Amino acid sequence: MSANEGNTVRQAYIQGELMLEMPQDLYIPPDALELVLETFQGPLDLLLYLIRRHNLHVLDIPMAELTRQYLGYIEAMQQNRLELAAEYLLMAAMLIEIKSRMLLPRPKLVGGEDGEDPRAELMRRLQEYEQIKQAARQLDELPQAGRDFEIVQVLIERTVEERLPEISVDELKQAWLGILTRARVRRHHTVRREQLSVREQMSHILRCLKGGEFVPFEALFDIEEGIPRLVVTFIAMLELAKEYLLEIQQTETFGSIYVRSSRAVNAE
Amino acid sequence: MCAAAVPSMLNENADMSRFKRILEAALLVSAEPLPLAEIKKLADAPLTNRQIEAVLDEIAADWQHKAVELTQVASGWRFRARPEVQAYLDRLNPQKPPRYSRAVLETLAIVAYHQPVTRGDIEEIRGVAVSPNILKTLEARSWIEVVGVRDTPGRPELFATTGQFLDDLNLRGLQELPALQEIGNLLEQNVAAED
Amino acid sequence: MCAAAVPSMLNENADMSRFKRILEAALLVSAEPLPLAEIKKLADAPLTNRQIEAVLDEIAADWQHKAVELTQVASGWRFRARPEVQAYLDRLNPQKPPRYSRAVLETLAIVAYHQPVTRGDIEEIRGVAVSPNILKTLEARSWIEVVGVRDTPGRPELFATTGQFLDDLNLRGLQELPALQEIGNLLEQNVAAED
Repeated sequence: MSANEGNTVRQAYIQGELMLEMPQDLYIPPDALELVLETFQGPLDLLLYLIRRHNLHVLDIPMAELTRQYLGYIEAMQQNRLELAAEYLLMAAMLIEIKSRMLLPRPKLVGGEDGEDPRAELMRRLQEYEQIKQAARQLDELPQAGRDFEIVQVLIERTVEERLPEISVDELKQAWLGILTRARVRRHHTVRREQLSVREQMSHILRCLKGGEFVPFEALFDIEEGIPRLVVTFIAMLELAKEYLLEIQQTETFGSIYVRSSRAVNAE
Repeated sequence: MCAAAVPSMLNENADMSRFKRILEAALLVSAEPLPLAEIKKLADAPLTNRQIEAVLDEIAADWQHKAVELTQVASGWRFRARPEVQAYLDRLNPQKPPRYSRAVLETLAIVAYHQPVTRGDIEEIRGVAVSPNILKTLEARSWIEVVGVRDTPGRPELFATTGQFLDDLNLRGLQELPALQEIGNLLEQNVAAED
Repeated sequence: MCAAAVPSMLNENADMSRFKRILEAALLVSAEPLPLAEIKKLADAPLTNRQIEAVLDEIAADWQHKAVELTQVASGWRFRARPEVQAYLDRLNPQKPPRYSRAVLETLAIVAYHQPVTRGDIEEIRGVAVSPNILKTLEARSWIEVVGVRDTPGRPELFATTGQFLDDLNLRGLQELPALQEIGNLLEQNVAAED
């Protein structure tokens, strides 16, 4: 539908034959229902059209006839889009009410002024609706991103880098403390700094033996590292043996000692 | 700025031209308009809003003879192609977003000009029921959103327009919407026309 | 160049500069690289590939001091930000760094302080089952690895921390981890306080 003029008079053709023109009053011939629903946004819209196009005085519509027509119409449309007919019927009812009130003398208000014109509320609504109709058209005329102009977006080749959580030593300490608090003296912790080195060396030795081959005992020691380190390595090896993590072999007295990880033993 | 800072003035100029270069790239690359608060993060030394705006003005001036321009919208600054070249750009991408129906546009207008409004308010003004699809269409476009509920029976949701709506229409704020027009008295106008 | 051609030359130059302006805008708004065939659609009069390439070269030259550059890729031409500005652009909308769950942290702490340990050891110390995902997370990070198996029924794998773990935590060795002694004291104080 064209957005610049909603109420262009449209004509309905059925099988090439002109069926009808747009309504001349608030009555919608059942044949024209589809067309009217498509063309008008509702009874206010139709009313505005009638006022603007046909110079129709809304109160000049023959109300009795209109009512009769609507009731028949509603009967016919019982199963079909009744809710839409209801909106038009409501409008007709409102017009009838206004007309009947216009026929009655208006009570004078205190101060001698006339009471409110019964048409005022309808007029206010029609004006408000017409204002919005115009605003909608103006909004549609504003340049819209993607429709009337394009937004610039230049590529940036971000090296896709998955953000990994960072942790600090302190967090690790807190985590450990948390475990200990929960374990609560399940056993007495007399772990010392030195033992940590032993544990580290245990891991180191296992890593060296990962190949599964026998490794000469001496190869696991690095003289350069100094005596404390050598001792730690030796203790680590004993600890590993105690935990059945490695196998130590010496085929003859004073012969070479070989070490391999016990995983290799069982893999055989 | 003060006398003591003079020796570093040269550096400052170099820094500013470097900042301008980076800001321009950021504006070209960014999918969303950049607000001043974001732009500040691009500077290695703290900058005032006025300093940043001066650089933005410089960039805008650099681009004034191009078919792309720097514009300020509700949520910040961004580059856009000038609407007058759209016909050419459409040759490359003939698929255009569809125009909205009158029902959608009128609903949008009511939300834009009368916000915050409930669905009932919209129905009252349009004189017809508002299909949920209409509101969904506008919500899916991120042009309207629920901003609360009215404290009346049923606690109906209140709709308002979004920053995205303003950005998409290249507006800095609701005050830049076309003004609502005064509608004359329909009855009198009508009577006058009849004469 | 020759006198006779001047009147149309002017037009031609104007046309080419207009084409260049539009092409630049098209390249800036296009989500995909523009191949020559597409670029041709932007011209009002037919252009040869050589003419278009000359204009593309001109545009590339115009941009050579900017932080965004025109590049040719397999499927056509496109603008892209120079890699050097990525660090700046990363300052915008920075993502919050994710955090490891307590289960992951505790598992890591146990491996670090008690290595080498089996999954059973970890479960015994933590008092709850250890999901395989936790160990996988830490292995994927290269912070722990299997260094062997314990020679007990089921031959469970033994986990230890890696050099990567020490590097990432900026430690020279495990002995630089907070001493357990200290923690033990702290714990005893806590326990004493609770009694």
